[in-house]
Amino acid sequence: MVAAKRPVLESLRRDHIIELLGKGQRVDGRKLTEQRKLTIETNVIEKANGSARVSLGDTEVICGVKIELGTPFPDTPDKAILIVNAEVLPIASPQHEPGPPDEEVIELSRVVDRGIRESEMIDLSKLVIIPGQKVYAVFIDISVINLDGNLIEACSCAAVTALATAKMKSHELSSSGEFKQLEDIVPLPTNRLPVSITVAKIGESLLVDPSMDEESVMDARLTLTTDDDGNFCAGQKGEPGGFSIDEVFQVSENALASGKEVRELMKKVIEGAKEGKETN
Amino acid sequence: MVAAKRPVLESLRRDHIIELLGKGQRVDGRKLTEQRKLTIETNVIEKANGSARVSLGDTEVICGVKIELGTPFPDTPDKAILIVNAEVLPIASPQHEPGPPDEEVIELSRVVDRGIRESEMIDLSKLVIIPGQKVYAVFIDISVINLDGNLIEACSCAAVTALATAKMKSHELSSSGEFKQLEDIVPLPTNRLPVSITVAKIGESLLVDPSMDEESVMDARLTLTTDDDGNFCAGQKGEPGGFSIDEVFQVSENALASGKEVRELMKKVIEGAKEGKETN
Amino acid sequence: MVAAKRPVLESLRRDHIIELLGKGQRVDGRKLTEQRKLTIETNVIEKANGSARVSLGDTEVICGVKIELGTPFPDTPDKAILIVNAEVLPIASPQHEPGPPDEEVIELSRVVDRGIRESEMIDLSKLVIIPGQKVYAVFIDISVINLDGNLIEACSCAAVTALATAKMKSHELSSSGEFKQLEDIVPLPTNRLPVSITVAKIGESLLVDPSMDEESVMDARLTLTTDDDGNFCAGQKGEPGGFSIDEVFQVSENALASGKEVRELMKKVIEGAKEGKETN
Amino acid sequence: MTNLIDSAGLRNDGRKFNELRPIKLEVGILKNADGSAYIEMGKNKIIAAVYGPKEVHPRHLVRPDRAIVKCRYHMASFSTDTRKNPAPSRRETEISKIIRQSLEPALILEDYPRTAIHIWVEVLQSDGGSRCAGVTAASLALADAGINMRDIVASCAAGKVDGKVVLDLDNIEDMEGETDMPVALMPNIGEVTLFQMDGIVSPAEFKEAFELALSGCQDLYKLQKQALFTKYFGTDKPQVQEGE
Amino acid sequence: MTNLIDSAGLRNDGRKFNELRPIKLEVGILKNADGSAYIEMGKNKIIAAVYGPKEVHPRHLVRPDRAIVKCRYHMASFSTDTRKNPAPSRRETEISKIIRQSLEPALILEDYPRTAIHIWVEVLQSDGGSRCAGVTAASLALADAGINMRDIVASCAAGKVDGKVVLDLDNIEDMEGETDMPVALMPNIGEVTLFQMDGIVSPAEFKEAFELALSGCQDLYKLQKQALFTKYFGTDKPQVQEGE
Amino acid sequence: MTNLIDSAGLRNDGRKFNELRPIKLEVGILKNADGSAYIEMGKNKIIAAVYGPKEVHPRHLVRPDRAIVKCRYHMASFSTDTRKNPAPSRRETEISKIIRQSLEPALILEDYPRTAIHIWVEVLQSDGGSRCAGVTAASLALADAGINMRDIVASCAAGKVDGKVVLDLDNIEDMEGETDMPVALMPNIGEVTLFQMDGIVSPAEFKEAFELALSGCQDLYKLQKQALFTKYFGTDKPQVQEGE
Repeated sequence: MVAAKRPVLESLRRDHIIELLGKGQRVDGRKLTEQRKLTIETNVIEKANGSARVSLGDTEVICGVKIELGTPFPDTPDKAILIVNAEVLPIASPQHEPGPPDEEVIELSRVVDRGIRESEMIDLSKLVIIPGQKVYAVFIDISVINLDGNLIEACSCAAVTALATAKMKSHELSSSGEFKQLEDIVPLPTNRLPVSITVAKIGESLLVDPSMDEESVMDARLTLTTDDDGNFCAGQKGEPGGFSIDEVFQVSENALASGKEVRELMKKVIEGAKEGKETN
Repeated sequence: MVAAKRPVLESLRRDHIIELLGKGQRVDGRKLTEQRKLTIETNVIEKANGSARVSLGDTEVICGVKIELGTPFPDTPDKAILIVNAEVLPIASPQHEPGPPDEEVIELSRVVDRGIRESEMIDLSKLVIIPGQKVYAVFIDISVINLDGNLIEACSCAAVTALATAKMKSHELSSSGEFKQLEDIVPLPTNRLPVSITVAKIGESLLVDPSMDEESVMDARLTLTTDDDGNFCAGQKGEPGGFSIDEVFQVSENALASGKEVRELMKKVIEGAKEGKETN
Repeated sequence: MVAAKRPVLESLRRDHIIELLGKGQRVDGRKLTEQRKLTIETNVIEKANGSARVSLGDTEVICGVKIELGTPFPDTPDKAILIVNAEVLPIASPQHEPGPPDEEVIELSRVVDRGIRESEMIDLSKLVIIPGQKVYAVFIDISVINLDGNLIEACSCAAVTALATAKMKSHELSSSGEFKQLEDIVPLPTNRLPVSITVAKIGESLLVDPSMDEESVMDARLTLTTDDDGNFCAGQKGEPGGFSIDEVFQVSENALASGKEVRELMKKVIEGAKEGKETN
Repeated sequence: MTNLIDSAGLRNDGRKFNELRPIKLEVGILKNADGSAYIEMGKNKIIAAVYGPKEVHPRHLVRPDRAIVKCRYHMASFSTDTRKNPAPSRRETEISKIIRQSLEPALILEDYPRTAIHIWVEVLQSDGGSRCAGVTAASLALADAGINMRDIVASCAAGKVDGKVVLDLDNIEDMEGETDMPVALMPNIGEVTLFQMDGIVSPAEFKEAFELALSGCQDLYKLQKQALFTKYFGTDKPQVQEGE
Repeated sequence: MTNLIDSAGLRNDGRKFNELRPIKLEVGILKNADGSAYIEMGKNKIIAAVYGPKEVHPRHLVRPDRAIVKCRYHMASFSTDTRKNPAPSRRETEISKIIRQSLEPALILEDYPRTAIHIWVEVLQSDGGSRCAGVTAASLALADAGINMRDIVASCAAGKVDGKVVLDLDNIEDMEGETDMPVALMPNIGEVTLFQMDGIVSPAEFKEAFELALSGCQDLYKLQKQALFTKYFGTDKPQVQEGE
Repeated sequence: MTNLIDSAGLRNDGRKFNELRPIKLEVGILKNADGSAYIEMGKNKIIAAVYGPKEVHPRHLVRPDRAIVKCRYHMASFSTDTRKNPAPSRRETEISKIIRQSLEPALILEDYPRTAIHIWVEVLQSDGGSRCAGVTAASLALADAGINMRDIVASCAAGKVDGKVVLDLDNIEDMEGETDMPVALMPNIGEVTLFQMDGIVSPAEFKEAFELALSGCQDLYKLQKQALFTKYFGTDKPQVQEGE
């Protein structure tokens, strides 16, 4: 965004990046379909029901999941509440000062939300206590602490891992229907592991996992979320450029391939968390 | 408002308008007491309980009425809720961008509200279901889509017509006092048809139904709302000028005369709506 | 704050004030430990449960206490609600225009709140009607109407006096546990009289009850609240300067001494109020 | 509805139909403001203060040929029977506009190009008719600030209660009566600068109420002149208490 | 879940799987706007208006080499089944961004340096697919405003309902069906400028739905051309009603 | 009230009255920030970052003779036992001011006229004493950013729990104890730059608690120096763990 005010610099950087891409190269030496190093650490916030710290290259985010009691929305009396709220903290970059979320961050929250919700990773009807009256409310709060591009993948990965490792108190309803929280700790029931992969388009090239430098000159991005069965469950095109029809199909293949890699890593971390290891 | 920044142009326009008014003429050829063409169309928004689209010259507004269930305000447990909310959409003029309502629009909402409320067009005590607990909430939302002056009359006319043609589900209370909505559709019970007429003062002249050009140079405006019995039920002076005492009386006569004309038209449209015709 | 934009003037004023302070003198002729004239008037707002108007030199504030029914906060089901809200009205100085409270005013509200809450002046557990369901809510609203420094002391003094003279309707719970308000008027039950004294540091000098001129050049301030037993119950350092360790102890002695003086005056006024006199 | 007018024609507080509530006016009560005034009108207790002419912020609001006027009508949280939420209400926004536009015709804004005049009306305690009392006080605060004016503005409501036209409604009459008609007048120029109406009146009652309100404004104008006189020429002659 | 597709393969409103809802397009319907258009698409009723190129506020947003684009997608409170809260929702914020970025690739912004183009999409009544209908109308409003464009943008969703891939979901299909995939296309350039997806599809269904949406965009493009033609060359030949 | 100090004089987590909680300090942990630090103090987990000196926005805040300081203390929604509402609270606003004013005396702002220094304190997990831990970390972040400083600022609370004066209250002691007194100290200059107090103490307890807090600040100062040393001179000698 900052580069936008300096058309000459922006255009120089763009020329350089495109020139490299012409030779199939990227500024940081990666291949076009290569992701940066992904590290996932779980249970980093003991006060949260679930949490994860993810770094993707120099992008770093922390997600905390809180599970509380709530009243269902009037139009969905038999569904628990799921709220995703991402925030780019001002520590994350010189461009982000405190303030209400801008459209960029609202889109980020909503795309992460969609990936989780549409994959049916959480069965929201299972978290209802008394229909229309009392349900669990699952709050997924994500803080970006260092920004170097591809927030959708990093935030989505942190949210999914935090959910998959979240624990909560169990409850029982007395015969008279009264709610009572128990001291037993049970895992939050989850199913699949959705993974969101973003592909950037710069000039004629498509590249997986764009860094901030690459994002600053990209024409458009397309994010696709896939699930464990190799299906697609969410998608979002962003930025003021377009994709040809063939490019959309190519992105869909990238999303399946990279999604599989990331899911393998997530699975290992989640397994490890169950055994008390908190990082990969 | 824009003219305010260009004192020379404003003063030229003002001189021209006043010169014409000196000869009893207006820039668009109307007589001082002549309204612009008024068109009323009903049932334009099928999802609303009542709706109307009104054009007054080139001023165009749409009103939708929604009737929902609500909890009465603590200080009026035996009254239904009535809320009027007007909005000048950014499509309506180059001067209106999205944002919270300014004082102009808040005044507009409140003057339309007052005309409806004080005329007792709706008997709010009849829309109570269980006193203190459950009442109907009547939301009157008005969107201005093209702006050419005299919003109070156009918005008020749209709101009154939408209310007078609104329909709602009926209900019954079981013997145990339980509320049940029925599928029967009944008209919203309304009584009178209040009509708000605005008279502008420019120099020494009084003129009915000011256009935007006239408003931009007017010294003051006075709106009076009259009912079917020839009584007054609401009033509002606006803009930073004054009226002589005689002028107030003259405006009161204008309001009665023009109010009668408008009411005749509204009645015809409302009758038509009952017979399935949706415009005049 | 305004002076901040005029470094030359600020530094001249500062030099002058410091030069006087070097001789143990203040610009308005007071001694370093001398407070300005304090006047307290009670029952100035008949519609409030308690009220007081305080002037401290040219600083003038009005506090109104309203006692209403409310629902306790979920984490304190057996405590009444206490809310302090201070506001510097735009009439109070050329620098204050309408708007949301700035950090200065939020700090003011919170420091006044802390002095009252931590001194246990009000036993919030006594104002519970039905634990977890219905409690009294004590709203302490303070309006600053003329600003000449040391708002914390003036606002705190007005709030404490208004509370100490507040009256409320009594209530009874029927045998079935139903709440009923009675017409009997009883005093709000209060215990101690906390007094907040602010000491400013300018250069090497400490001075009690700074005026606005003195505040505009002070390095730091330290407020300590004391109670009837000669204990401390709250404290707050403000402004971007520091105090040496010895200075903190000196301020603590100033706070006890000046606090005693102020408390004597408050007691006289409160006694007077009970006898129907409304000022000192 | 309670009976607001008794068999002798007297109102709930003992007033006759054409009587103002007790009024107290004071000019120049605040140290920092350029001009200020205090009014008590029944249970209304209102301070008005004026700052200016002063610099305009933000700059794009500057008018090269005149001063701009900012005005806020604001109720203290403790001013009403049940506590008022401190957030600005739509009612306050509307009344701020109405008060500003009732005072602007009296101000010679052309004398202060490129400046702003700020008028703050603070309601410490409210009774019926606080907007009128606010206009009356603000007009004195403007005079106290030395702003050039064509005329003073005096303001007062009339209305209909229990079927009778009466002057200067108090809170109960405003709530439970039929009609309220606040009016402001420039007494020497003879122009009405504030006019509002809530509730049903016949054309004859409209005329009667309007003229009664105007006569109330004339009475208030006398009290305004006296308050200014007291402040500026130090006389101590006892204030005429309307309503006695 | 209700049965949304009957045994004859027809949808709840009688359409075939590849059929658009009835569509009405009008260009130039607002007096004040520089360009405007109206669309009805099923029960959607949407006005789009364009103002500009105009001055940029605040000034620091100026781009020396191109125009900036502001866009708002906004739903009237009465546009939905239960009244929509008038406060802007996060959903509206996201869709505003999505619509803007679906139109920008078609605009030759370099032709208007240092200016702003405002695109306002007002939903008077909403049905499924209002963002697509909004893009389709906004694209016409831009053309009506005379903004230089590389191509028109046409937009339409496909999705999966009762296990079948269908075109142009209405409200019930959107709520109770499995998947919604809104797409926008520049038909001559062949670029996709809007793509979103909610809900699960296999790779084969992904392809099928995407291609069905593209064919819908091509149909809409014909209607868009005709609407512009009708406005600018006054022909009166009856509009092709898709879905008949 | 639970029994917070046992018969052996040990506290709920086993500490002695004058013992700090376990502390971990790291300097330079964020890639993008000009300076950063991380602190764990009991269950507190806090990141502080510094950006600047940088351009001032909006321009009217510029000080010709010095830098201005912006500071925010902010709690993540997941940092507390029950989820914190993301909207900024009045408590956070006050603490932001308190932290800023505890650091400003240590900064040589005259060295950076016409610029701004931004200090962001992000609480990822909060325990008692998060404002003190925030000051301690922010002070390291400022040093890491290379801002000229007169001294480091170290911060720590003392208080009264079960009638005893103790150092560095944790969450339970803060909630259920009698008094909390957060203090910050410039250890070399000997000036107190943060002082707050909640709860009743006698003059003797006031002195005792204040002096205990100061000694805690001195201990923290040693850890701060070591953390900087480790970052800048690469030594790997194990950190002294206070509280052992």
